[in-house]
Amino acid sequence: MWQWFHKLSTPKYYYQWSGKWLPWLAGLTIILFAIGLYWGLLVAPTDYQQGESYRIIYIHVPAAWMSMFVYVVMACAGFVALVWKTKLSEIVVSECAVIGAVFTAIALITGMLWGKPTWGTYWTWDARLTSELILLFLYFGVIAIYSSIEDKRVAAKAASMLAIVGVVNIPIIHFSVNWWNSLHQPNMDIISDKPSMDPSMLWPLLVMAVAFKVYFGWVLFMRIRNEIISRERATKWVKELVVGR
Amino acid sequence: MFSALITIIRRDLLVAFRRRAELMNPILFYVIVVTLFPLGVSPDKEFLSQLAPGVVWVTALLAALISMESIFRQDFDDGSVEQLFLSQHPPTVLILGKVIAHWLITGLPMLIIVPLMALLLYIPQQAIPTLFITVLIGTPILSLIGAIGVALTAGLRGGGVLLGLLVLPLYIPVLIFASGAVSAAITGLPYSGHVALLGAGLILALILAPLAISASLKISMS
Amino acid sequence: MQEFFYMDGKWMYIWGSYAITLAALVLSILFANRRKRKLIREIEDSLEE
Amino acid sequence: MRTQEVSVLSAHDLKCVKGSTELFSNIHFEIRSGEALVVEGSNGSGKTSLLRILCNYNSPAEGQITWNDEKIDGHESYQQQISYIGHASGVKLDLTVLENLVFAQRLVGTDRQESEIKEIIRAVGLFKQRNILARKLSAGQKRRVALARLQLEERQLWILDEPLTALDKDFVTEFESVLKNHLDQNGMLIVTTHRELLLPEAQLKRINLSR
Repeated sequence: MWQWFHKLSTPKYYYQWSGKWLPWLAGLTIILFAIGLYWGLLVAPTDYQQGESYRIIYIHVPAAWMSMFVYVVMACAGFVALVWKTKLSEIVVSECAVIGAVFTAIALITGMLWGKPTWGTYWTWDARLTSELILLFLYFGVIAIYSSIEDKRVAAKAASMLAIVGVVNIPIIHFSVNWWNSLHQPNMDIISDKPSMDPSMLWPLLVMAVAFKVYFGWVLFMRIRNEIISRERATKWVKELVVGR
Repeated sequence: MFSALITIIRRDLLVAFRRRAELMNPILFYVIVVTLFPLGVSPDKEFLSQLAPGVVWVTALLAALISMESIFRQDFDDGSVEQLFLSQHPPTVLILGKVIAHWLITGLPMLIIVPLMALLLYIPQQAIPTLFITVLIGTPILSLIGAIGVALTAGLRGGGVLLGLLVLPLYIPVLIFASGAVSAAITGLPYSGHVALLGAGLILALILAPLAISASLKISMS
Repeated sequence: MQEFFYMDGKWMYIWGSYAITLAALVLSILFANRRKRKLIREIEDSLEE
Repeated sequence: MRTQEVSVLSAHDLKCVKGSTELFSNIHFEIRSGEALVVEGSNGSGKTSLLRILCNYNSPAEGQITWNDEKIDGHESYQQQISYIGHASGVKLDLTVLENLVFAQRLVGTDRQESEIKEIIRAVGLFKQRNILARKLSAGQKRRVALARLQLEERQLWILDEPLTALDKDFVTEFESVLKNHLDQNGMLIVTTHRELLLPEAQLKRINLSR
């Protein structure tokens, strides 16, 4: 198993391997999104308390979960990049940073659009929204340091280091923000972390969560392949690939 | 090992004292920023003392951030960073020494102006000891985390702004617990919980930060 | 069907957030695709010289 | 300087890439105790990069470097065998010559008496300037402080990047005898220099990066 994993980390082999998977990922994403959206918007019952606006959770919650999940994936790739110094893991770090920032931005915007009908204002210093905002700053930090260093391999290592320092700090920040929030604000969040909604509302959420993960695989593979072509443009196999197209 | 720590602290303090004029800069910066708040917000006593903990600690974050740059700037320019990694002593010990020296120059002096700040911001008498404790425990954490950021951005242009973007989010827990402790003290509530958490943060930073700084320096040098 | 889109008065927020999310996700894919085509064109040009 | 045990530093098909440009590739060499390697090549051919790779500050894009047949990457004591002088001499401008050397050798892990340090300062011809801030020294004098540090550290492998720059003529010949002395006591040397070094041809090896 280890041999295969090692072989996969060479850009050339990964490019061929991922090429086979791309169409499947694309198709599966579209199917899952279709099912999830249909189920969440049409089938799931109206919430007795919030009425229809709760349906925003079918994109807000998966996006928020993804923003955290992508950061952890980025930190793991960063660890691999610093320890085993594989080119592929370095590329994963820089690409995850952008995708993670997009998911975090989505979670923030949908959180605000959900807050308006529910709490009457777009922005409340609610513990989860505040943590999400800080997570966005952490992503911007990783993107900023990656883009400010010319040599891409050094840039990836610096970004990896920051991602690892960040991932150690995320639980601490999360804990301190929750503590800070409970101190200043009476507990107002309607849906706790683990939605205790009845199954008919819960299932579409899980489907959407899986849809987001498959989508993440799809867009990550595409971005990695682009970066491989860009960095390996001088190699023979890329030239053959381009000519053979 | 311990002697190497003392040696590098003495060396950095000696270097800093050779440019005595610059030693006052962090404190002056701090006092100026603190005086901006009453001017910008309102000089009303009630309002200011409620705002004081946040003002004190947001300013501490900014002062720490601005004075962080000097910790490795000179070492990168004169080439003594490379020598750190050739020593018989582990680089993390030498780096810890450098951070302690930097804290003694920029963090510790904050303690001197705590009474002045309490005066300017109408912080009541009984909260001043808490202010002392939080500054004593909090500022070393700022130096340790800030040094990681400096080690990563040392060779880059636009280092200052980039450093802020990297490091300020990581400063947030210190801000929350330190200002929380001071505001608790002002309102007479117990603040030992906050201080304990700050202490835990300091120990965590003392153990992990030197490793991260050493790795970051190796990355910046490569 | 009409009241489905109305979402008892909160249509702006619900469809707004869905529109923004799906737009962001789709745009990410399109940008990735655009970059790929641009890269391939660049490499083809460099090969011609 | 006490003689040290025999060591071997060898490199196999080294390749170095800076950003997207390749500086040099398939570089091979091997030096034993008592031998010196002169790294030649035009400006920008990667001489400094090679030296930094040999110090393990940077890892090569391809290739292996071994110290006594052990890979230097992750080797726990390889870097402790090295004395390195880069373009910047590693001299603190706000310390005097004496302070620089006292702190440098203590931080590196040797513990010499102040008298010995003053002796070395006299040897490099800076005795009169020993209490002057390094800031006020000329580039050549700063280089001599670095060369003094070299002799204090007593390390086996000297990696010097243009050590003779800005040094005046008469001092160069004296320094060449220091290098020769170092090699004769099982020391090793890797050096880049524009000026020809008068070292016995038998102990010299050369590689050229710009071929």
